[in-house]
Amino acid sequence: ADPAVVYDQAGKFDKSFNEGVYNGVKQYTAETGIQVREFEPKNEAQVEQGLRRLAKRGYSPIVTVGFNMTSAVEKVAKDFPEVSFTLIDGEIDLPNVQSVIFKEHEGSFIVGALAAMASKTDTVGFIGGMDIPLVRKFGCGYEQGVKFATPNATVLQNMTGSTGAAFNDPTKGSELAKSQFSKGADVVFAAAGGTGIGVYQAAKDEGKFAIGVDSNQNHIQPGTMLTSMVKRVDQAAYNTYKNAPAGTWQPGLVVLGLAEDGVDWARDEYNASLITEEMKASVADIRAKIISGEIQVHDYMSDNTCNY
Amino acid sequence: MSQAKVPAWVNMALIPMLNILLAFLVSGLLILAIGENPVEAAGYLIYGAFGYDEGVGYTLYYATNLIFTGLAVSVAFKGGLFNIGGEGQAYIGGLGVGLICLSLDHTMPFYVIAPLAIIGAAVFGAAWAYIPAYLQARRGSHIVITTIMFNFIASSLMVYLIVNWLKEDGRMAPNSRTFEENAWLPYLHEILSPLGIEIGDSPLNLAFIWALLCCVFVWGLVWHTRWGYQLRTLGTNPTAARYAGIDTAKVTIWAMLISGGLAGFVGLNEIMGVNHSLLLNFTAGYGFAGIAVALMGRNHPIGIILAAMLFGALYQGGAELAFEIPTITPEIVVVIQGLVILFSGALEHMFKDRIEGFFIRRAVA
Amino acid sequence: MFETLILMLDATMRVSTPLLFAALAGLYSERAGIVDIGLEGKILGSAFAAAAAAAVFGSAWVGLIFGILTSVSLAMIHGFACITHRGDHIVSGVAINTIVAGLTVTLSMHWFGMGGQTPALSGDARFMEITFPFAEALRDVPVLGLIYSDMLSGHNILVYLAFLMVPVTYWVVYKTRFGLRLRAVGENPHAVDTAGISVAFIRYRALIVCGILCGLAGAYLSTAHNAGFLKDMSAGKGYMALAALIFGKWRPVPVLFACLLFGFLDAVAIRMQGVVIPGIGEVPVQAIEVLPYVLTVLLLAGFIGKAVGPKAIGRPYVKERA
Amino acid sequence: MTKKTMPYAIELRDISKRFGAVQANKDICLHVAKGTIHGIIGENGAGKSTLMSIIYGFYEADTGHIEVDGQRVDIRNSEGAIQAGIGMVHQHFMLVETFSVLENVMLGAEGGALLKNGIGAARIELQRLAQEYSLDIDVDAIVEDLPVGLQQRVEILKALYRGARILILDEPTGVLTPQEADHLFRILHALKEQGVTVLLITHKLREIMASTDNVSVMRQGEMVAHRETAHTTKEELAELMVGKKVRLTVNKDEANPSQVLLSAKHLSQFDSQGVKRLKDVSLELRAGEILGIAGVSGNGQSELLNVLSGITLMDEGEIDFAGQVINAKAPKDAAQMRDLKMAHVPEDRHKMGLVTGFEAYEAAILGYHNSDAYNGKVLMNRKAMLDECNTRMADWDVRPPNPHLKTANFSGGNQQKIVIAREVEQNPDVLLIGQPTRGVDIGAIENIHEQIVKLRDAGKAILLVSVELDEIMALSDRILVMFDGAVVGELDAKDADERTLGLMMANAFNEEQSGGQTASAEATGAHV
Ligand SMILES: Nc1ncnc2c1ncn2[C@@H]1O[C@H](COP(=O)(O)OP(=O)(O)OP(=O)(O)O)[C@@H](O)[C@H]1O
Ligand SMILES: Nc1ncnc2c1ncn2[C@@H]1O[C@H](COP(=O)(O)OP(=O)(O)OP(=O)(O)O)[C@@H](O)[C@H]1O
Ligand SMILES: [Mg+2]
Ligand SMILES: [Mg+2]
Repeated sequence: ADPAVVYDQAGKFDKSFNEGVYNGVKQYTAETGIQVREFEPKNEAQVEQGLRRLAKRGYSPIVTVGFNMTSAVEKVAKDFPEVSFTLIDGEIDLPNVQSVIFKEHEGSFIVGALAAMASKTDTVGFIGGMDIPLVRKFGCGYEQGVKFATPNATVLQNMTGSTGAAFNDPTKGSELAKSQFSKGADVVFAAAGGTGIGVYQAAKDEGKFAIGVDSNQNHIQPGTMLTSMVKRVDQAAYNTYKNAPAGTWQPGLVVLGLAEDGVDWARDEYNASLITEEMKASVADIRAKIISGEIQVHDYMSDNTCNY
Repeated sequence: MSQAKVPAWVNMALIPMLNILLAFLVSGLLILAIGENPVEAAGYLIYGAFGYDEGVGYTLYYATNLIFTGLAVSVAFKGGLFNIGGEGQAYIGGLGVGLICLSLDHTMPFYVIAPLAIIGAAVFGAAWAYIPAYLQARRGSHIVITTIMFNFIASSLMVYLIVNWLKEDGRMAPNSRTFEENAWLPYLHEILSPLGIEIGDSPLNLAFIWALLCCVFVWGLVWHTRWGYQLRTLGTNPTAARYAGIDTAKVTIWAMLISGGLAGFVGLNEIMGVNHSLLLNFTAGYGFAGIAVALMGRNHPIGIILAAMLFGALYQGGAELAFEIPTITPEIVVVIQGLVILFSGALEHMFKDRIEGFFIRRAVA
Repeated sequence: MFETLILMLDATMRVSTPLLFAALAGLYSERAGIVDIGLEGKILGSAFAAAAAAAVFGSAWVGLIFGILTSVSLAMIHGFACITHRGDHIVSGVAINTIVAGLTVTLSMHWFGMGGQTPALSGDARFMEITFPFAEALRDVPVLGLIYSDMLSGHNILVYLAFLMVPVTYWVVYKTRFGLRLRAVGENPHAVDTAGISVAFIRYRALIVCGILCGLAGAYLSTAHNAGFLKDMSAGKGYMALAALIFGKWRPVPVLFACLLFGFLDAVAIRMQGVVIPGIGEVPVQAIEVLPYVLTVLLLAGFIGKAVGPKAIGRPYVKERA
Repeated sequence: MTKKTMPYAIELRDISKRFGAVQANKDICLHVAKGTIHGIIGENGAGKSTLMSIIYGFYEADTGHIEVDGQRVDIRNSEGAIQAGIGMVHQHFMLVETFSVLENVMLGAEGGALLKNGIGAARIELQRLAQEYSLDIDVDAIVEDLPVGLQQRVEILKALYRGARILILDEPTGVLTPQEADHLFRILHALKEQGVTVLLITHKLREIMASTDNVSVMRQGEMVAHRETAHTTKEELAELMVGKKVRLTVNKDEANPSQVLLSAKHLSQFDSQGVKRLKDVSLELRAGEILGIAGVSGNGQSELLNVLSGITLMDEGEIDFAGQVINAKAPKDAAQMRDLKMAHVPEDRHKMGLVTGFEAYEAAILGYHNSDAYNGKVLMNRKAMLDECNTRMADWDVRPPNPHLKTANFSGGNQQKIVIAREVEQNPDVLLIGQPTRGVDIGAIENIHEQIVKLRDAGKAILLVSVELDEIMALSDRILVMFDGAVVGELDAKDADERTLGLMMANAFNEEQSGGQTASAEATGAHV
């Protein structure tokens, strides 16, 4: 059967995890020459409609992106037990669904620690997109990382807004960043989709550091992007496509954290000069401790609080 | 000086058809420009919207939302009020529906929940329209600004409530828990199937019937009651309204309350009919589209149904088109919708004068 | 404390600039009797064209020209519908907003393949900040130094242009022949027609000016305040500008203050996030976020009262009814 | 005299104009000699305004052409007309109300891209015109603050400022006092002396007889007759217009006033700017009489009607009506006043009396829409509304008798019949009636006047507000004169004459009585 993917309403170029999935799709197509059927719904109703239609036409596996699709996937997966679904960022307990979720808090912890180490002012910032639990999860992990590295550091947190536009408002992003800089922050982490573009630009303009999110965004502003918290949704998609024909695709819950390389921090030529050996060493140490469980990173979504 | 008349079919059918044709022609050029076949695209669009049961179901499902918001805009408009706040009123209306369902679905049967949900949608939507209405009527604050502001405020309020209070624990998505099935509006395919009528599975639900009832209600209210008479007087000539002893402030406020209530019914369709849980952004721009629907439908229920169907068809046919031809992105479909609004809405007179002139000259000669 | 205020005012200037351009644009259009809810679309269209051209030609000025051309073309479509064909102004505006929202993404995907985004701009492709003479040296002068060096200095040229447009608009509207006719055509187009002046021509010219100013607003967003285009980046600014226009009762100076107020409330809101109020605890983000909107409503209800627009606004000019 | 030696100022050749299905002008030919005043008369909707608008370039004729001074001119728009030396004072003024007089006059003739340069020149020119034709005006006043008479003056100044040699006036005297009208005609004669040609549209045959040299009659879009004024009579003209004989005087018997139905005591009212518009007005209205309120428009009559009818609230004073005391503390709105059997024909039928977007049968119940006669339990009773509208249209000879026609598409006279019929047929105890025949043609006036008298004779009380002195004198039994918001005089109709009333309306009566022995008072500008 042919593989397919259904993005969520932000679209495959959301500068965020949809785009990550899209990268995985591209990689698979480049390697195998097999086209992946893509669908971008524009509202809730189209999600189920599109899924149903793909399933009916025999596409499998179908990768679905984002927690918003949970209920639609659940319904369609029940009706089409022979089709394999991979749901990214959501959980469904069905024999033909693989649920992939990420430990964003662990990755955020790492970049938080990095931010604290790079900061000269001991003040760092976090800028979230829309104020929803998932975004708070990033912020909470980040804060823990910062405090771990510099216990008396200040973490400034801002959310962009309350509508979907909050993931697409670079102007507001840049103003939020400037406001944080004026309060002394010298590193900001943006978990805000397209809004981040404005944050990175503001950092560049003021000579401060910014941290990217989801995919490796270091190239966007070389020299001022300290790193990016990457979430390997591309791998999740890629693996599904790779494994399904081979028969190694498994339903069930897949949780990807630091240990599984599901989340990580990005190093490349664009930020090589910004990361000292010392930082590298201590991050490696923290990373190991998280994997070993010596450091417990609190997950905001486990109890909707950031008490760690 | 006899009044020569233009045949009715010219105004009702010929001119609208020409306008839509022109919109499609320009869209065709766009599709050609990106290297696809416009005829094939048009085929998918029409087939997707009307070609099979399920497609028709989706078209009508979208139309349901647009009928509600179109009626909402038109009732206010009939009173000379421009309600841009349909989006926010729909959002809050959905909150009303959601709260009723969440609080009663464990204890009450459907036939108790449904009427309460209808009331909840209307009351919450109306409440959200009340403040702008009051400010307009008593303080002269411009209703266009206040309703725009209230859209923003509604968004923030809903995020705050859902994320902090109503979200189900342990769920990724910021949604409330799913309602029990006795708080779901039945789908039309479920209702019709025992009657031996099979229509494809689609989100089309009982709210559609309610939308049609609302059309009848609005038609009767606006054109056949004394309140409607007062409303229309106020909308066309406020000085005459005062002369006639009409309490203009009261009519203004009631017009907005009814408008807001109608917009609130979007929540019925979306929350109780389709999503079965309270979630963010379910209004998806239907409130704004309602403005175009109302104006293209000449603020008349029949016109609104037709315009809502046209837009519903574009949503659904557009989705089909984007699905079948992946290079035609959803954004291109948005452009096509814009072109339809432009040519059959804003440029509706482009052919009209010439064609009517032609028929009048023929009639006179 | 004072320094914070200066920084907020500094941010206010940046945030107000696109609002100011757009609201003044709306002023020309609406004073001529044409309702313009298409400000949003024109800003977005210009933001895209400016960023795209700046990316291709490597010059912010070339970008600006393309931005303006795009926005003026959109204004002309609006004119064709509303002036020539007596279409409904609001429907036309909604149509333009819708078309632009779709078309900008479509074109940018086709030209740049970056998913509705244009390449990031740098160097000459972007309007850079201008530092006033002696800004560094004077920073330490009490009070005035901060105002001069931090608030007034260090913006890009479009910011200064936007503020300059306020007296210019005042002068054009109240002191020139064009302004006299512009105001007349929004109040009573019949009077203008019988005075031997073409109503349509005046309105088209007003829309051209409107287009130019929206073009500046869009170019500012994508090539000055930000460095590139992103889909839907106008994020409701056109609607806020419209609100500022009505708030300012269609007069240039009050409109300026309305824009500054909106900008300032935004700047305050940004800085108030996460502030803990004793006894209440941390104020929810949403409460802060709605502050500008709630305040606007309160101001409208309390002080501004009735805003009466140009008399003939929104009504097509028809002399004979066929 | 042949045509060659003395070209006409303006000639129309076979002008036709069609609006959609309506043939507004058909093959119209007209010659107007230079330096004459040429009257044009015709029923409502005869096509007079259309024809004038074609000459002024506001509309383009479908066929035919225009010659000015013997030269064919191509007038495509108002600019062309202005260049051909044509100026027009429209029936509905073409002024920007929020502008000053100066700005209005300059509009379109600014004299440069910057206003600064033109303003000085314009002031000087206006001063000259003001002196030459005694057209005094405060050039910096805002037009909407000016009384209509002065607004009209602005229109005339606009035309003269542009150097008009042919001046068209469309129903110019409808809003003026007799003195103002006289003044206008003096201006027109002065213009005529200067060689200006005047085209004058009016429904008042008296003015035609007094002021014009020639007169042309239009009927149903066609030019049906031309007469030299000296060789015709009012009766002939009336017959030419309407197509049948018309009686030009009102037939009525002596009034028998009985008990007081309404009494107003010390009414005052302020507008939104805090200006006192109504000053301490007291009056009594008796059954079986017509009380006329004379006055130049804008002197408080509208406010009086609005306060009496409950549309606006008085700030001081009280009204005793139908056993109720109505004052600022115990107000009654328009609907409640109607319930007490007061009817009101407002002065402005377009702005107030009708909803021009409604079909006739709907407009015909405005204000009475809550009445049981038109309502079922929930819905309105459309059939009852239609039936009644049909009956009334027949009784009042409304043309066309089509209840479904949009109100806007009836001519002014027929619109007025719809309003008056609506109010009179309610059989009210008190009828307030403002400007009942403004812009209505002779045929319709006759009918309306008859109905008002009939109502009086049925023992009802009628308060008649009109700026037409002829009408006030013909209909009223008693006359109050208003000036600047106050009642400045009261006369028995038998004692009233045009001159006395005119002077009272300008509040110059007492002055003239006391100090006006010498004629110099008027000559030196007692005319305010
Ligand atoms: N702008 C217009 N559009 C369409 N039809 C018009 C228009 N103006 C006038 N008409 C038509 O032309 C006819 C002539 O109207 P016109 O205004 O010239 O009459 P008039 O002689 O000036 O009447 P009145 O004495 O009431 O002023 C009217 O009956 C009307 O049907
Ligand atoms: N736009 C229009 N469309 C159709 N008919 C019109 C239009 N404008 C005017 N008319 C018609 O032209 C005729 C004369 O109109 P006009 O406005 O001159 O009325 P009027 O009798 O002069 O009343 P008034 O003096 O109170 O304005 C009427 O029959 C009117 O219905
Ligand atoms: Mg006329
Ligand atoms: Mg008339």
